[in-house]
Amino acid sequence: MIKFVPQLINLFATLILLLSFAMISQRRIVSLIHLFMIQGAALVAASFLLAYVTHQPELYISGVLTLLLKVICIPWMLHRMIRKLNVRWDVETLLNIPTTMLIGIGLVIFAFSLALPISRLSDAVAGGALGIALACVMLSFMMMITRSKAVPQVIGFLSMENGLLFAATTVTNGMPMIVEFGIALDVLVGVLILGVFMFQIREKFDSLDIHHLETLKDE
Amino acid sequence: MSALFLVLGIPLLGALALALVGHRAYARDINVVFSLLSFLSACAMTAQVIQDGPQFVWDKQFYIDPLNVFLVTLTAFVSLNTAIFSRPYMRIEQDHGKMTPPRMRLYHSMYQLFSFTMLLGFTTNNLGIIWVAMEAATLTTVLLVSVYRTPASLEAAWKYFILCGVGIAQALFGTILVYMAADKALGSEHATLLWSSLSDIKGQLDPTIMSLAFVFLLIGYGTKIGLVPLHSWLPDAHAEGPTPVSAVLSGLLLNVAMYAVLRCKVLTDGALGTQMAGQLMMGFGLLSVVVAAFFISRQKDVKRMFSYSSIEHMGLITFAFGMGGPVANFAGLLHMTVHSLVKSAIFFTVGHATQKAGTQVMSEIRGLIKVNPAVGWGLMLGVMAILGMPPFGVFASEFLILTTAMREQPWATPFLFLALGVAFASMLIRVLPMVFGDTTLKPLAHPPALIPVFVHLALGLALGLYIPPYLDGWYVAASRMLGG
Amino acid sequence: MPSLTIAATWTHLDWVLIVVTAWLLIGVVGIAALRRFRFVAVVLFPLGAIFSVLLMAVALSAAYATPEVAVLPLGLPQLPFHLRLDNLSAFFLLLIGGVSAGVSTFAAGYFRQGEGTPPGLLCLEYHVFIASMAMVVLADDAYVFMVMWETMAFSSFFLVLANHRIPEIRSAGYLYMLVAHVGALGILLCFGVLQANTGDYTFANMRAQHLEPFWASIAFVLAVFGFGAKAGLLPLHAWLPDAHPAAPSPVSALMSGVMLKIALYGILRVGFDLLQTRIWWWGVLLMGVGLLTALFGVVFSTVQVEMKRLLAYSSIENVGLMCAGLGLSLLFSSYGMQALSALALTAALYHMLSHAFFKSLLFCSTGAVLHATGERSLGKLGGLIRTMPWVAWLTLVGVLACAGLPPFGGFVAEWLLLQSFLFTTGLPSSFLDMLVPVMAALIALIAAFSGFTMVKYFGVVFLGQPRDEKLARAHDAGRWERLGMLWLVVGCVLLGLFPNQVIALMEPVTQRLVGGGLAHTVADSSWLLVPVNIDRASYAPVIFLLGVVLTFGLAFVLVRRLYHGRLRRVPPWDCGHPWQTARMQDTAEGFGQPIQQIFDPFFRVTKQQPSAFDDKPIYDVKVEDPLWYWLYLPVARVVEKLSRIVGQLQQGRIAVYLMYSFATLIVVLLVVKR
Amino acid sequence: MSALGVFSQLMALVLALLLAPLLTGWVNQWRHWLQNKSAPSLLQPYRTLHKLFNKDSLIAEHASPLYRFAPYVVFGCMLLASAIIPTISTDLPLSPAADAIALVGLFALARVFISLAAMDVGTAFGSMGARREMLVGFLAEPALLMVMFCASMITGSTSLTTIVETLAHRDLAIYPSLLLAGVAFTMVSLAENARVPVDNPDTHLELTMIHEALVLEYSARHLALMEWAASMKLFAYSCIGLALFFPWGVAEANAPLALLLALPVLVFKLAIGGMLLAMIETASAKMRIFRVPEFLGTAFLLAVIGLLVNVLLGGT
Repeated sequence: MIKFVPQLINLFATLILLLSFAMISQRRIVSLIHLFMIQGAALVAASFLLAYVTHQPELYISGVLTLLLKVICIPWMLHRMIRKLNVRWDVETLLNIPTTMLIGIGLVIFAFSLALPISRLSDAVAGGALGIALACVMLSFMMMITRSKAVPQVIGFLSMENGLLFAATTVTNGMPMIVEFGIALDVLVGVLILGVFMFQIREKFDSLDIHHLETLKDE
Repeated sequence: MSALFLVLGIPLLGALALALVGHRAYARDINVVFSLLSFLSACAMTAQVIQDGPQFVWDKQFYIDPLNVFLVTLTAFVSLNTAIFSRPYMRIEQDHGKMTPPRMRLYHSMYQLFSFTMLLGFTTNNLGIIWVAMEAATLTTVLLVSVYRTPASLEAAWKYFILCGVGIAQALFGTILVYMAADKALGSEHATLLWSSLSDIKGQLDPTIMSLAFVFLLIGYGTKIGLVPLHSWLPDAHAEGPTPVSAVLSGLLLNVAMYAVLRCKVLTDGALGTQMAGQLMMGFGLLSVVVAAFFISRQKDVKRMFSYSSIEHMGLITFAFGMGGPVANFAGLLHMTVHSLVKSAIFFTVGHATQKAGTQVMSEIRGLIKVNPAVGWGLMLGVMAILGMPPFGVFASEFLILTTAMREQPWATPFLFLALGVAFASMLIRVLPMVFGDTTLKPLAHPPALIPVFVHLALGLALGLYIPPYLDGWYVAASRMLGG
Repeated sequence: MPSLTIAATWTHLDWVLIVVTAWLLIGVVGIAALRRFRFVAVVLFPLGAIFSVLLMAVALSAAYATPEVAVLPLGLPQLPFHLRLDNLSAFFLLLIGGVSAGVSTFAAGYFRQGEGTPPGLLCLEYHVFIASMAMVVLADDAYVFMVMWETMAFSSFFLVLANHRIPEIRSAGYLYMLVAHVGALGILLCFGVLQANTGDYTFANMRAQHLEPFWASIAFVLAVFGFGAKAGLLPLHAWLPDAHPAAPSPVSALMSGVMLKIALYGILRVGFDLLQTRIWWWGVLLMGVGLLTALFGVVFSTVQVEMKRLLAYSSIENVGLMCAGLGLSLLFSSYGMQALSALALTAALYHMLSHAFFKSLLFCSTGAVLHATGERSLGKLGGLIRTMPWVAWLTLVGVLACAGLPPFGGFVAEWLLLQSFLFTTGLPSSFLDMLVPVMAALIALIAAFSGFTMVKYFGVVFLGQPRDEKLARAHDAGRWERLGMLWLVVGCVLLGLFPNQVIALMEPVTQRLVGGGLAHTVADSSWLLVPVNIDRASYAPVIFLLGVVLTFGLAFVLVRRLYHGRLRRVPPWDCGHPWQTARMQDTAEGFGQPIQQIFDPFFRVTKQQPSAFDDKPIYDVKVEDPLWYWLYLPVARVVEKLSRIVGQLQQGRIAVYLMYSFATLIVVLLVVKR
Repeated sequence: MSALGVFSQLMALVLALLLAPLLTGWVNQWRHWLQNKSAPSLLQPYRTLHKLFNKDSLIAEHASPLYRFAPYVVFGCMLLASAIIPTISTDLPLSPAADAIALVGLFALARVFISLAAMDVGTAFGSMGARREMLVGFLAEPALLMVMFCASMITGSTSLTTIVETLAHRDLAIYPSLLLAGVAFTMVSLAENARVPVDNPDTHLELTMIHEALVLEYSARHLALMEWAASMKLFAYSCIGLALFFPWGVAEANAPLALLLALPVLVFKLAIGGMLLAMIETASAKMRIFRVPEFLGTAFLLAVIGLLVNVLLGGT
């Protein structure tokens, strides 16, 4: 069993990467949220696995945290939100999907090339995951750039955090507990605030289209 | 029992208390009282440090050393004065109907929470907690910026949130990498994010990881410092929030971010043994100074202008620390101190001025000196100070930075020369008619709070002429620690 | 800190510091008595004048003394205020004290209750201004120097803005402050070079450094740029003719009488004292810039139609001449010709001193005229010698001195300068040998020009018939104003009549800076001014004056004795033209017109001339400074363009902002990776 | 200073006072002869002065004291000037008091006062004259200075006596620089003494006059002093010219015989000079006022070139 663990981790890693790509390509917001949920689930699974192998109870805890937050709370809130605001589609992206994908692939290569020297000298169970995590971060970054509605941007933001958490879990077998808690708290509050904001933006501009948020400029 | 817990506890308590009663009329005073208390406890803590040197608290989770002790006191002090200033200011805002009781509650409790997060960020010894504090500070200030609920403020807050959130995320990645490096150096069971322990073994940290980590940390925290081209959120957030918030934002929050970068720079330098970090910082700093200077020259909104000037000064500070060496580091620390004093003072006067004029558009603010000489002179002197007129402290640091740069980095001096010249020209030409000449303004409903302004300016002046020995000692020790 | 126990043990430096503190205190009292105008005018300003006299006395006794140093517990921890009172500083303190004594007395009668800055505040700014100038001269490290330098700048800036309700004055103040600050940045960088990366900013350390020629030249050029901006050297002169008229007259008097000299002091301090190396082309640079400035200034001053602008341009001219003197001296000393170098330096110093006196005198006179008539444009003045004789006659002395006529101070300076230019054969490079006589010719031309300007100034303002009926009601200057002007006049006359004694004061300075002096030649010929030796050149102002006065008196008496002194007052001859009006006299424009015609390319002239058929003919000529259009506006335009480009960065779209961050991340990662 | 020195000094003064009008008369005579007019007597200038001194002086009612002082000042300046120019002897106790530069300064002083006085009354002509006088002056002055400098670069001194001594008592050498200087000096002295082609001493043609416009308002004794001063100026200039370019025959310190000899020599030289001046005036035509700057600019340029030539060819 043990000897399969690294492969398993890497499997999850690839899964997460795959999901980020899927998110980039996905237009329907509801399915975006689902993808996000699955990503969270994969993350949780990975951390449990690691916890089991490395016998680190903290990892269980962080896994549970992630589960609560990323798989249950946030998706649920997002669902409520889009139902309330009834935004279903993010029709026009600023960059058309195929181009985005191509750029994304480039990014992945770049991220791997960055991470390679480090992963070589990594002795953690799945040092190779660093590159993937980095790739996820960059992909979600690009997703935030390309999406023109508020909700997808937020989801991109959250999936970026997923990538980070994945890095934290796999590369360093979890951050110190207190930090984990802190991060979790911040994320939760952040999402709450974002939610509130979206309602306010909606009521001010009666749309969640970010094009309305372009009045402050220096031209 | 260290006074540190008071320093952290009081604002937290204040946040809770004001969350309950923040909408009452007397909440303003409570706000001031809590700020006062935390300032006093900060003084007590400083006294302790003066007595028995740097101290660890709560098994090394918190740490007071020369680099952060004066920053903590400064933060407490400025937020106290800002609280005093915001008493009449927010009252008038409420009269104008821009604030409602619930918003006042939000404002007050978030104000306390914000100062808590900053103090936490300064005092913690744990790089992870610094990150958490920064994120928390972002969240609280986002709420503060959007407190008016106007479309503009919402837009500003949204941009602020998204951009800084993403930036901070990079910083987290950097932190993880640092942890990874620590993991390598110490083995996974002793791995730690405690800065003090890391800096003991910084020589053994893996250079490849650390260089990568520093890039992410610099870009992450640099976003909050407002380094060009990561600065885009800053002018919006400063201009659209309430003026007290602008004051603390550019006076204090930027310092916290800068502080975080400094901590990381120390580790990176130790690990790499090269100038990489320094050169990056110099590059960003110089870019920020020049670009910000040109931005200043085309502003119409007074608060935007001064927020760009904050970018300029932060760039200057970054450049100084990037240059490294005892003199430049000393200058950087001094500049951090004086800039937060003077800049917040400027925002105070600007706040009163904008309330008189009922607008932030500079071309409609005229002849302050006739309506209210104190405000007028406050603005004039503040601008003189921020433009690097001696004997204000800003000049002292700029003097050191420029003279050092002239021989250490001669290539940079033409840019600095150009930028400072342009900034001077474009800021003075805007402010002169605002202060002097005939006026169209009307006096205020409530007497403005001018004590903070002149206290800050006086301190800024004093620091140009006389730096008290303790402070000097801290500066020197800190700059030695920062090395470079 | 020196012990302040027994006055007997006080050093000169202590006394100077006492004067400075006294001035500051006076200023503070002024703030306390913000609007009690009489008190400020009649008590505070004369008090300040008394202390100025004290300063002068101290400086006189310190002129030969050995340098004294002190360290104040102020400034940066590693860098407290180092002060040093050596002969050079003593000389300039003398200048400051002497002039400010007169000007403060004048100011006591000058400032009126009115709009703008309240008198108490003016009092503060005024005294901070002179105090900072004194401190600049005392400074012995870069930091205190810069602090005092900028304090000087912005105290005078607020003084210029005293009447800030007039937009022109505001823009003048703005330009002044801007140029001053840019110059200050230059000086700052210059010190940055001089400290040679030692982190030690004391002048002592800078003297100890031996820079390689490249860095030394950079330092020198930066110094010329920085101090030149303050002194009004081309092309950074544009602020001067705006700022001087904008300021209240006593302030313009101080600015042009003293502050410009302080700027030159900076050049002296850096170029002659701090920098150990001297390179010949530095001298040529200074000379070239100086003479160019001088010519430019004098040509422009002849065509001015506003009295203070006229004087301001004439100040530019004089500064240029001084600069030329400094340059020549530098040139000589770079070739190790001590004697000639000392001669040139003495000429420059002498010119500084005399210019300080006569120019502040003239500015005071404009102030008096301004008060009496409320009119600053030459075109509306005239005939004031009858309504305000005091001012007129006192001004006449200043005018003659400024025109460089014997036997006044201005002439001695020009005489020395010409002497030093004249005997410069034997320079190593023949190019310089050719250059120097041409420069001498230029100086002669400039000197003659200034005569023209001064005749215009005095003639149009005080002589002729009043060009405006309200001038008939003009009243003469008050008690204080007369007193102040009288003091300055005495200064001019003494400087003119006793050059030997004055030069003796400069001896230590020249000895320190260029290792030579005139005193040994001057000393042995008591009533003659002999720079080199009696056969070569000599000048005796006293005898000269006596000669003129004697012949004058003799002629007067004899004519009366041999003939008679009968006199009849009649209307002037009307050339058979029944109605003669005051408007038929030359206007200011008219008087300057020939010069304007000759030096047409210098100016940017916009004319509006009537045709023969206009029923309401309008003749209007605007003469402007072309440099404004060639240099200043283009720079402003470039900045504007750049800022427009930069402004594009901030165009509101959050996606773009995110893109910035992303791109930055990628780029930096790439940079670090390779 | 020796007794002889004092004597020769007084001598110089008296000569200046007495010979100056004579010189003017002489030049006028020659001009008339050359223009086929019947000439006034040689002593006419004295008569004019005497007449003027006898008259009552008329002064404009609002003229200031300066207006009345000016003639005396001008007169004093000119007298002093002619006192320090070595006319018959180089042993002048007064000459160290003022060298060439101071001499130019002296002329300038006189000019400034005469112009101020002209502006004082405030008639159209007065100020016009003043303007033109200053215009002429500010170009002539430096030119004159440059001429002096040529000589003083050769002799290494600016003190007139030294210059004359050195020039007179070194074996004859041709100085190209002095040639240029000489031409320049002639032009300058024409302008300075209000002579054709720059100005015409005996017209009151309103548009062209310079010197006459200055003294237009003066009458009686003041006018007399002015005229006397003018003729002394002419005398002084001629003497300078002679001293610089034909210095031979000027007596040295304690050489009484030479002193005796010097007087006739001087008179002779002046006679020739006056004649030449008259010839120039007759031969040339009055030029437009705005040509004057060009005329004097040329003079200035010539002098400077002389200076450069001197440097180039090395004075001696």
